[in-house]
Order: sequence, then structure tokens, then C-alpha cells
Amino acid sequence: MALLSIENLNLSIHGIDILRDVSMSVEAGKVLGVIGESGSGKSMTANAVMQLLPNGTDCSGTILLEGQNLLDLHEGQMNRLRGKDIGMVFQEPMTALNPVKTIGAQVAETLLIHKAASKPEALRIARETLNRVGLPEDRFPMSRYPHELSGGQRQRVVIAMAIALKPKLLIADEPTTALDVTTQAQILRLLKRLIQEDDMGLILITHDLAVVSDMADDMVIMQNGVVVEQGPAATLYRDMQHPYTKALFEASSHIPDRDYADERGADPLLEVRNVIRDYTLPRTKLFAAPGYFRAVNDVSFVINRGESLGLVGESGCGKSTLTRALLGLEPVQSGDILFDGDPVVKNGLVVPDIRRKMQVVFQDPYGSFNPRHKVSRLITEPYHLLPSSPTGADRDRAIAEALESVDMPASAAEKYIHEFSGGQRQRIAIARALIIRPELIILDEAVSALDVSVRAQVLDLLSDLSDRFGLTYLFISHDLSVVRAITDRVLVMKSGKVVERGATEDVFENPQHAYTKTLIDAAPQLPDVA
Amino acid sequence: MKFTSKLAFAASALALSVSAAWADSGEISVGMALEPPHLDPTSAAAGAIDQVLYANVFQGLTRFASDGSIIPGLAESWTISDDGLTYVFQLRHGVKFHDGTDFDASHVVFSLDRARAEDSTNAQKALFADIASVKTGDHYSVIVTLSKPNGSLLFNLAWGDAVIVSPESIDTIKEKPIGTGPFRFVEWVKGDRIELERTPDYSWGDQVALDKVTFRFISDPTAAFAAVMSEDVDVFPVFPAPENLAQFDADPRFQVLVGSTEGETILSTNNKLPPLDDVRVRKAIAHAIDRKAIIDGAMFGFGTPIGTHFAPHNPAYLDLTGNSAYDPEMSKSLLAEAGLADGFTTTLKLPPPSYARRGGEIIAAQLREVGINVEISNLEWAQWLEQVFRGKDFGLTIVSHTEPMDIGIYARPDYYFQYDNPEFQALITELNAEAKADKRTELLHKAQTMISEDYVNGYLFQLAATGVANAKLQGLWVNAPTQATDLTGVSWAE
Amino acid sequence: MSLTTAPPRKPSLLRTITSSLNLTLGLFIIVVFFGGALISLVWTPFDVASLDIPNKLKAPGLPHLMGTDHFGRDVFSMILVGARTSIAVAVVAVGIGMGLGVPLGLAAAVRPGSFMDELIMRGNDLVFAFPALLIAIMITAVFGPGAVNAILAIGIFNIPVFARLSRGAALSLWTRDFVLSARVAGKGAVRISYEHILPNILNLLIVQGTIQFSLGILAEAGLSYVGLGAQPPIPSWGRMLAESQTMISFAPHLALFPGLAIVFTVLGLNLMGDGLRDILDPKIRRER
Amino acid sequence: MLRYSLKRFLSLLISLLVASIVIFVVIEIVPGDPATYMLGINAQEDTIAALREELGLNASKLERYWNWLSGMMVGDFGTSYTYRSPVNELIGDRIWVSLPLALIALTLSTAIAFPIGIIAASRRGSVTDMSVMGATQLGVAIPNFWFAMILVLIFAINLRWFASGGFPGWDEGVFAGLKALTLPAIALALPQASILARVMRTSLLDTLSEDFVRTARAKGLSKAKALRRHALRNALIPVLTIIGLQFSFMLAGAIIIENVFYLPGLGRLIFQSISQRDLIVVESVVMLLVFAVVLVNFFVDLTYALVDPRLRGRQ
Repeated sequence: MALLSIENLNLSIHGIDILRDVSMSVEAGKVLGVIGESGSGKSMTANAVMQLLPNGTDCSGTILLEGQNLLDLHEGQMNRLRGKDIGMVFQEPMTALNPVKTIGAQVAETLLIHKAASKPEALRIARETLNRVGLPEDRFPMSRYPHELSGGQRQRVVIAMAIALKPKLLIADEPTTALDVTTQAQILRLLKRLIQEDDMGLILITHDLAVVSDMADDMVIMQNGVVVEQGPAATLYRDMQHPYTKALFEASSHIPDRDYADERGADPLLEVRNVIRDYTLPRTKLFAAPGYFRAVNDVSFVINRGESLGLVGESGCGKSTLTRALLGLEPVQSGDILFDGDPVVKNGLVVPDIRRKMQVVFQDPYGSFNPRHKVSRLITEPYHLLPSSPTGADRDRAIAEALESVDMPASAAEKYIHEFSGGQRQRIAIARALIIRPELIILDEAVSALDVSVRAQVLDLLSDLSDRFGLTYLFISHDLSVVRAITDRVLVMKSGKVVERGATEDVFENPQHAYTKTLIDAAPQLPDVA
Repeated sequence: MKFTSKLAFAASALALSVSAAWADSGEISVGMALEPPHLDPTSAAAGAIDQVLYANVFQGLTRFASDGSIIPGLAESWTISDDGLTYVFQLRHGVKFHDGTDFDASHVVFSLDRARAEDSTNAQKALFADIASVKTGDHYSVIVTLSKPNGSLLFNLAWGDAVIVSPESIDTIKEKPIGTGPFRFVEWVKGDRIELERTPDYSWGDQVALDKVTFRFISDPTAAFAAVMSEDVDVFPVFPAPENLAQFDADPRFQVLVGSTEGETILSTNNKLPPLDDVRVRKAIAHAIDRKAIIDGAMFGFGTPIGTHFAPHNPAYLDLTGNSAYDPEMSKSLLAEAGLADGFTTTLKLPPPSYARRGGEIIAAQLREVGINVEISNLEWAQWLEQVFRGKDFGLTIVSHTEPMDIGIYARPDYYFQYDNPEFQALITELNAEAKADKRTELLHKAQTMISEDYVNGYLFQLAATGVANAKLQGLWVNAPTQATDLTGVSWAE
Repeated sequence: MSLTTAPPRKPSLLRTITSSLNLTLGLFIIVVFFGGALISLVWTPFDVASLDIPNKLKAPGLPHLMGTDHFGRDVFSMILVGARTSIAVAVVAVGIGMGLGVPLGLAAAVRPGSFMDELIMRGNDLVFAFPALLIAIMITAVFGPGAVNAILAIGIFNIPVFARLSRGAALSLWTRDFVLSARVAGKGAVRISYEHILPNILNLLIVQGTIQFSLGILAEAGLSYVGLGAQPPIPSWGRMLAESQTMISFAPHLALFPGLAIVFTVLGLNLMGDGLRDILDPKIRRER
Repeated sequence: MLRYSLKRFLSLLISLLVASIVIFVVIEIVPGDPATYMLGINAQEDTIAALREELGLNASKLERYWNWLSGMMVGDFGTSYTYRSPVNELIGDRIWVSLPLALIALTLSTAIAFPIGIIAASRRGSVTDMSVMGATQLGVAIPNFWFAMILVLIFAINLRWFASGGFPGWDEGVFAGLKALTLPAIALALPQASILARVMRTSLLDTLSEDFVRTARAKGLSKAKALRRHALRNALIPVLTIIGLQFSFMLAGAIIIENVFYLPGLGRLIFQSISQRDLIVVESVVMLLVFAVVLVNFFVDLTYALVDPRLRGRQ
């Protein structure tokens, strides 16, 4: 008998259907991967199992945990069950822990709340559990507060809380989405080890097919509140039927068609020479000199005209700081940044003519537009850089052209940004960068926040634009697969330094630096479906 | 001329005999709107100091009786030389200060010399201006020599600013007053209350019935009302809100005391500021004012209309209200005559008391009716003194002149309303030198008429002394010839 | 097959307003009082400037709906005109607070931790350290009581409120990508503050403005009550209360009506502020 | 923690210094002369001059500022012009009314607001929530002096349960003192409690929607327990800020209430001193109140650090 089986689960909130006829099951010691894009209902399914649902939720069907229908239990019974029989791990480790309680107390609470142990006993078990999840006593005393830990370490604490009572079922809702790729690999390994040791069932919810492919025994694909496909992982890859599943697979490993830049006859467009960027740290003593933190350490590279250069690295490696320095948004302590042979910054100010030739697309499709302005005003903002910007019909034509070049209708100009989806917004962001015909576009994690299918479309668009307008890209990302798909050459950054550089395929096929190897090994891989 | 207070002496002897029967007959708590800034009546103008201490803790050579007459205080008798320049005071024997020292002539010399000294900070230093010297005669007599005759000396010496203090206590007098009165100071909880108790072995003067007196300071009229209503205080001699008196009157638990004061409440006018320097304009203002409305509206009916600067209860008073009867039409035509048919704008600066604030609003409305636009600004006393009284920067103001017999201020051209009439000044000089009563009355009549017909100021009403007390209290002063709460004769009825 | 999520629907403003009980109730009260204040500009049942002492202290009834005061003035008319005073004082005071506080807050937010930021924020702390009533008392002690000085006192106290609010909100906006985009487009701090920051904190300012407005009305009443507000003959609710205080035992209507006027106006504004927050604020959150 | 405290303390000192300058400058330009006020309308010019000399009003402004400031450093505020007694003594008498009043009112406000806020937040949207919040909405709108007037009318004049005002002094017994402060404290506390309850509720609701509360629920804590153990402490920071503000408001803003109940507190002292142009008392009381506000903020900042380990910094 399955450990947990969900049968014909229907769920609506205030009369709006969220889940329809959802069925799935997981067995002890096995991993069920639930995959879907945003809005697919995968998280709501997990919440339904936990019965942690917003007010106004209507639930029907059955959720059987070892034969007991959770929907029949009242709140008090559910309280006794949560944490004891079912543990849950959430996406955001940064906020999932109570900032004002020590990690020891929070792990021990799981035991105390279920009266599973006396206080000293609970603390002892908490200590053991923390050891188990890779937070050894000497480095991580239980008196630590969450803010003293990194994201990966916090996620380990959350996992410790979830497994402290050795539950039968563990639900992990996007447990690694917010983490760096190397950390992600560690956490996934940890989860795998734990369910084997404790013979738990695991429901692993994710948007990333690659993440589950290594782990899952069975898979469920969800879309718009419906299970579109499910089956054993081993066979599902081969036998997928539903067009959505196919599209999802295709998008996840999508490589856009593009003209690769010619290595010979390279014409340097942007040159970065020995750039150093330091941040002053707050003084630790009143009269001592303040310390500093070197975010970018002696970085040099060249982007040739027409090529697409990738810059990969994990969070904190200095790639964002470097981007901001390139754009002249932050001063550098030493080194030169030359555009077409001219310095980008003169007398502390960016030369307007150069800035015009260098545009940027940011990560967050929701945050990069002023919600108060119409699209026409938003995408013409770079006109500020022109000595005389087009007006009247010329301006309208330029707006229409820019929008059409990113496959958006010209009518979009009169709408507000909240009327568009994330993918559409990112297109508009590209249109904004294109409108003054730049030579270089810096893409700062430009597709990282998008669902895979949308991401594939945007990547196609970018490669198409590059071909059409002869654009040069600096493509900054933490996502190796994306970088691999769209760049000619790649730089790998770690702790402010470039540790490896070379042609993209060479670096991926034959990494030289140890860090690059770790990075590539850690990245989850889709099995070859072809 | 010789005056001996046999009667008073007899009364005190009588009181002595019955005091035993009244022993431990009680305590009272007296409500007051203002708290004294400190407790030295001889170095501040604050009436609140006298309200607590005059006749209770401190005594002077002479004193005011409740009807305003002057009777012997620490001086049991005196003689005046025929030229009116030398006064010899015979002091009471057996008087002790509260600290136990015996009172004698040296204290009188000390007190008067201190008040008139170069560096004196006596607020009424002018009272002593005519004194040339003060000397001890013998142990119990004092000789005061004047530089010119002054018919008001005995009156002046009755003021709270002329009380006898002891030299030993001067350094601490502001905190811990030591006097010769029937009550002695016990404690001052600043912001709340002052406590007095009966002086033990008090044998000089009228015997007192009360053992303990608490003065409580309640500035807010609402709080005052509540305090009386809930019988937290037994008597509020100067009740700050006349509108509540009717309620007290209707309540059998209380008696309302309505008497006279020396306070002529006037609409002071800047006689030097155009267009107010024109007598027609001042007359127009006078006729625009409806006194009855003011007394009803601001004082809830308490107060006597006056037509000149003189107290109506004084025998020499002339009723000149007819000179300024309410007649807006006449007012308008007077303004037209003065070339101000369209009216004019002036300021009305009001000090804090409610007679001024409320009266001001009414007067402003009344003046508006005849076309005079008045800009009201409410001032605190300090600002009023600075701007109006010293700076003379005002058009109109309302104030009650509470000093007794102060018509003489109209003879001072630099006084804040700046009335400069040599004829009147001569009249007052003549009056000051005149000792004969009927002649004085004639001169006073003349003076009253002159300022009334010159419309120096708008004469509104004589401030009433409105107090409220527990119905069982007896012996309270009804009139207020000076600012005092003389508790000597107060007792609880059986 | 569309993989993009549907854009969120924007509810119509009218629907939102009618669906919010707070806002409806608040707006209703405010319309009544503002309407009364407006009407009083051209008409009041009785002239509030002329006194009618023989008719003083009449109980509520006809023709004096709310009775008459100790000078025989019509209380209802005085409340109408008093609304004008309260509203005028509070509006101007909040205007001062916004007009100075918002630019200061925006300026401080440009470079957090800079000398300018420190200066402005420490200045704010300093003003905050003086309890509002103390500021008022000190100002009126220097310049004398009056509506203008009451406005100044309340206004000064409002400056740090708006400075802090706009700085806090602006700080988070400065880290947003659209501000970065504007900087990439070469726009300066002043222009960005005006073009991008200000419109996005406007909702917040409107909500806070409503609340400060209601606090302003309370403050004006308090100042008038202690005699530091508008001077006679200008009617003011606070002074009406102060004047009624000694008569509360025999003419309670004099204390009742101005008190209720204050309570209702403040209540109306607070309800409106809450309602506006419900409508305006979540949108900001949703946009994130 | 120590660094944090020191930094806060330093900024406290600077604030106080600047405040003292502002206060001195503002008060010194107040028109009106204490000597003139004290001697009244019949005083002669030479008498006023003599008194000014005696009061030390003829010294230069800078000298007087320095005297005042240096005196304050050692806790001596100087001598009152009108009372002619040490300002310390005047303040010492009054603070034993104002401080207990503020503390009682604050305790009352917190004691009322906390349960109300918690109940309303935990039963969000229920009838209880709606009616309690409606009541606080009304409480916020009521001017405290008007409320005080009504309290006096009902409880002092009509029912006569309490004295209408005044303060017997603590030497009359703690009970008598507390009784005298009851109505004023209620008048001060209820509107403030309404504000605090609303802040408490909002802050709690914000915290309840945080991820870590969900985590706690996933551990098996009931709603009520999650609220008590996890949300409450995190919700305290904005609440503490308001409590800090309210304490200073109650200490200084009690001026009006002290007038209604004729309590001999700091508020009345300041009013009285202004009208008497007793500038040194005004300056000192204002300074003291500012000091209290700054000090309370300092302690609130320290309490933040106690509540929130993130502010303590790494050891």
C-alpha cells in the first residue's frame, strides 16, 4: 500500500478552482517528483496534504496517509500529525526560520510540541539531528541564530526540524530553488540520504525537470491545476504522451539556433583591464581604520564585437558588482573599462555617448519597470541619452518598431506594465534596451526568473536579435545550461576573480579549474531524451 | 489726632476667653486659582501671595478691615504731628514671631527700610516714597518722618507689601515665611497646596477658631467647580467661573458670597494712538458699549456698571454711567463727525482673566456693529506687561485696576493709557495735599467727572467679589478691599 | 497552448470603493463635514459673529438646533464654521509636513549613510525628541497664540513623519531594477526621485496624509483647547470645548457637540485612511 | 551588543547637546521679562533693574547658556526666577506626579492593548475582531481632554467615586496617590491603548503571514501556539516603537490632562513657568522631557536588540 495516496483531489479558493481531480501516490523510501511551472497547483497540492490552506478553501476527494483520510481529521488531530508523521521543507530558507530563536530551540521545538521527549532529551535529539543534516557541533552550536547562517545552512536547519521526529513522509516544496547550484547539489544529496536512512517517503516539488531527474522514482507533471502526465521516472522520459510534457522537456534543454561568432578577425568592443572594486566595511573599532571587502579583484577581459560572452558564478562571486561597474553605476578603485577604446567613465560620470551604446536587461521582470508609467514611456526612457530624441510620429514609429522587434504588438505601448506576464515584460525590457540601437547589451540574469518554456522563447528571441542587429551580449547568469546554450565564450568567476575562461564548449567539455569542475558536476542534468 | 483701638482690644480679650471652647473645632481647605510664586509678600506683585499670607501669617502696623477701613495691626495706636510729617507708632507688647523671637521696634525699622532701600525689590516701592526716615523711639515705639505730608500713609502701611518681617528669616522667607500672624506656615507642596496651622500661644489680636488651613491651588475653572461640588474644598473666595455660581446658589450645601472689590474693569484706550487720540472717537466707543450685555455675558450678571474710574461702594462715588449710555446711533454719528464714517481698525489685546477674554469678545462684537473692526489677540500677563503696559503698543485692552483709590493714575501722563491733562494733574496734586474730608470728596467728584467726560477709557463695571463656600462656614469676608483671605474670624457653625 | 500566466485583472475603482465599508463610511462622514465647512462659507443658520446675550445658553431645539452658547451664538453655525478652521489648519499643516518632509526624505534616500542622509535623519530625530505639544507651546510662547502658529507647530511636527516615511519607502525603491534602468539611461538623482520614486510612494503618502490630517485635527483641537490655537472671534472646536468646560454641568450640549464633531471628523478620516490603505497599499505589494 | 549600545549612546549625547542649544535659543527670544512680571504694574523701573540684577538676568546670553549647561552636567538646573528655589527641587516635586502617571497610563494602555490586539489578530475577520477594532477606531478619534472632561463629569461630579482632581502627595499613602491618578491615567491611556491595539494587531497579522510561522505550523504547532511562540516576539518591534513614543507622549503630552485634573505635574509647571516667564524652569523642564524622550528611545533601541538577535551583531 502506498504511504500517501491522493485521490481525485479538488480544491477551490473562494469559488475559484485551483486543483482539479488530482491523484498521485508515494511509497515509503521512494521519491515522487512533482513538476510544474508557476500556477500549476503543485504547491497547493502539498499544502492540501498538510492541510495548511488559506481561509475560504474548499477541499474534496481523499488524501490517505497510511489509509487514514487527512480530510476527515479535525484541526487538533492535524496538529498532532504535522511534524510528527509529515515533515515539510519550504523554498525560502532565508525566511523560513524564526529570526529571534536559536536553531537548537527551533529544532527541539518539533520534539517538545509533540511531547516526544523531555526538554534535555529534546535538545540532545536536536543536536543529533543537526549533526545528521551536516551542521556539526563544533562549527554550529545550537545557540546560533538563523541570521548567522548561510542560505544552504538554514535549509539544513529547516530539514532538521522536519525530520527530527523521523516522519513517515517528507514534503519538500522547491527546496533548492533559492540556492546556488553547488549548494543545491548538497541539499539534494542530503535529502536522498535521509529518506534512505529513515525509510521516509519524499514528495519533491520543483519547476526544474533536471533537479528531479536525478532523484525521483516517480514523476507527476502538473499544469493549471491538473495532472497531465505521471509515471515512473525511468520510463516517463521515454514514453511521454502529453504535449505539455513534451514542450516542457524541449524547453528545459532548449538551445536556440544562432550564428556563432567568428573567432578570427576579432574586434574588441569592450575591454576590461585589471578592475578592482572594494567596499568599505563598517568600523569595528571606533578609531581603527575601517576594513574593506574586495568584491572584484583584478578582473580583465575583452568582449569582441558581435560575440556573446558568458559570465558565470554563484551568488556573491562579484558578477553583479562587476556589471554595475561596467555600467558606471559604481566607481572602481583601479583599472580601466574601455568601450571602443574610450574610457566609459570620465570625471566620475559616464560618457553619455558610450552609455547610449551599452544597455542592460535586468533579472526581475516585475521590478524593472516603474508601475506608474505606460509602456511607451517606459521603453523610451533611454531617449534621455540622445541629444535630440525623436518626437511625434517618429517617436511612435520607433516605439512600434522596438515592440515589434521583440514580437510584441505595437498596441502594447498604451498599456501599463502590470497588464503583462513575466515573459512579456522581459520582452519589453529588451525593447527598451534596443530602442536607441545599442551595440552591447548586458543581460544580467535576464532569463533566470522565467518559467522554462518562456525562458526558451526569450532565448530564441535574443539569438534572433543578435543575428539581425549584430548585437554583442554580455550574458551574466548562475545557470550553466543557459550560458552554455547562448554564449560563444565564457568566464567563470569565484570570489571576485576570474578563475577560468575560454570558448564555451571547451570550458564545459573540459574544465580546467577545480571550481569549474565542481560547478559543472553539481548542475543537475536532464537525461538525453533523444 | 489720636486714635486708640479700644474696641479691637476688647474684642480680642473677649475672644481669648472663648477660644478654649472652639479648640479643635476644625480645619478648612481654601481653593485658589493662582498659586503664589513664592511666599514673600514684600518682593512680588503677585496677589496670590497676599491671598494666602496677609493677615494670616504676616501682619503690618495697620491693616484693612473687611469693610475696607484701616484699623490697628501690630501698632496698637499712633500719633500724627500737626504738620502731618511725623508719625509715632506704639507697638503691641508680647508679640512673638513664629520662630519664637520677640517682636519690637527694630523689626519695624528693618522692614520699612528694606522696602524703601535702593536695591529693594518691593513691587509697591512707591508706597514708601514720601518716607524720609524710620527710627526706633523706644523698645515699643517707632517714629516715621515724612518728606511731605501724605494723607494715605496709614492706608499705605496696611498693604501686604508693608508687612513686618523678621531679619533672621529674610534669607529663607520665600520658602519658609516667618511672621507674627495667627497662623504659621507648615508646608508648601508646590503646584498643589500650602498648609498653615494655628500659631500656638497666639495672644495678640483676635482669637482664631481654625486649627489648620490648607490652601489648594486649582487654576482650571472646571476643576475648581468640581472641587467645590465634591466638597474637596470648603471655600473658594474668588471663584474663577461666575457661570457656576447660580448652581452653587441653588444647592443648599453652599453659600455664594457676592461683595465688592476695588477692581474697576475698564476698556483701556491708548490716548496717544490715532484715531483714539480723538475724544469723539473715544466717546463713540463708549456709546457703542452695552454694559449690561457685558456684565450678563462675561460675568453672568455679577458686577456693577461704572461710568468713571471709581469704586461704587466708596461714599465719594458719582454715578456717571449716563455719560456713556448705550447708543450705537450716536456712536456712528460721532464717528462720522470724526471723519471715520466707514469705521476703522484697531487692536484689542486681552490678558488672561475671563472678564477680559469674554468681555473682549463681546466688546469686539459690539464695536463691529458701529463699524469699528477690532483684532483680538490674547496675551499672557508677561506679554501684556511687556507689550501693553510698558511698550504701550496697543489700541484697546481690558483690565481690572484692583488697587484701592487709584484714580491718581490718570495724573501720570506716562501711564500706559497716556492720558495727559494738566488740569487733572493739578487736581490730583491738590487732592493729595488736602486732608479735609468734605473738600476731598468735592475734589474727587471733580476728578471723576473730568475723566468720564474726557472718555479717557471705556468704563465697564466694578468687579464683584464672587466666592462660594460651604453653607456652614461663617465669618468669611464678603467684600475684598484688598487681596486677602483673612481667616481670623472664620469658623464652622455648630 | 499558452505557457504565460494571465495578467492580473485590475478591479474597477468604483467597485473597490463601494466594496470597502471603511472607505464608504469614512467618505460619507468626511463629505458631510467638508460640505458643512463649504456651505458655511456662504451661509450659516445664524451669524456666528453677532452676539445675542439675552438668548444665551438655550438648550438644543428650534430654531437653534444645537442650542446657543454663553454669548447666545448658535452652536450649530459655530460648528460649521469651526469645521472650516479645523480643516484649514490641518490641511495647511499636513501640507507643510509633506512639502518639506517628502523632499527631505527623498534626498536622504539617494545615498543612504551619506552625510546628507545622516544630517537629515538626525535632524528628524531631534524634532521627534520634542513632544508635539512642547513644540506648539514653545512656538506660541515666542510668536503668540494664533491659527498661523498652530499650523506651524503641527506642520513642524509633521515634517519628520513624512521624511521618515518617504525615506524608508524610497530606500527600497532605489534598489529596484527600474531605478537602475533609469540610472543606466543617464538620469540624475533629482530626476529619478521626481519621476520614479515620488509616483511610487504617492499612495503611501496619501494614506499617511489622511492619518496625519486626522491627527492634525486632534492637535488643533488640543491647542485651541489650551488657548494656543485660532483666536476669537474665529470659532474653533477646541476653544468651544474649553469655553464650555465650566458650563458642562448645566449646559452639557456646549461640550457635547464640538466634542462629537471632533470625534466624527477624526473617525471619518481614519476610516478613510484605512479604506485607502486597503485599496492602494496591496497593489504596491502585488506589483513586487 | 556593546558596540551597538555605545553607538546609540553617543548619538543620544549629541542629540541632547543640539537639543539644549535649540531650547536655549528658542526660549531666550520669548518676549516678556520675568522681573517685570513678578513686580506687576505699580513697580518702579529701579526696582525692576534691582530684581534683574538679583536674578542674574543681566549676564550675557552665552554666559547664561554655559552656566545652565555646565550646571546640568552635574545635575543642577539652576535657580527658578519666580519661585527662587532650586529648579531641581521644583522638578523633583513634580516628577513624582508626572512619572507615576505616565507609567500607570502606559501600563494600563499596554495591559488593555495587548490582549485586544492579540485576540483581534488571531480571530481576524470575526465579529469579535470587527467590533473590537471598531471600538478602537472610536478610541483613537476621541480627544483625551474631552474624554477627561466626561470622566470628571461622570465619576467625580455625579457618582463621586473619585476626587475631581488634585494630588494628596505620596506621603498620604500609596493608595490615596493611586486613587488620585486613576482618572487621569484612564483618560490618557484609553486613546493610546486604542492606537497600540491597532498596531499590535497589524504587526501580528504581518508576522503571521511570514514564512517562519508557516514552518512552525508545519511542525505541528496549532494556530494559537504558533502565534504565541513565534509571531508575538517578532511582532513586538513596531509595538515597542509605539510604546516608546507613547511613553514620551504621556510624560510630556499629559500637560493638558494635568490641567483638567489640576495635578501638580511637570506639564502644569511648564505652563505656569511660561506664563511667569520663568525661563530657566521652562528650559530645564523642556530639556528634561527631551532627555526623557531620547532616553526612552535609547532604551527602546536596546530592547530591540534584546528582542531581535540580528541587531546584536556577531560576537
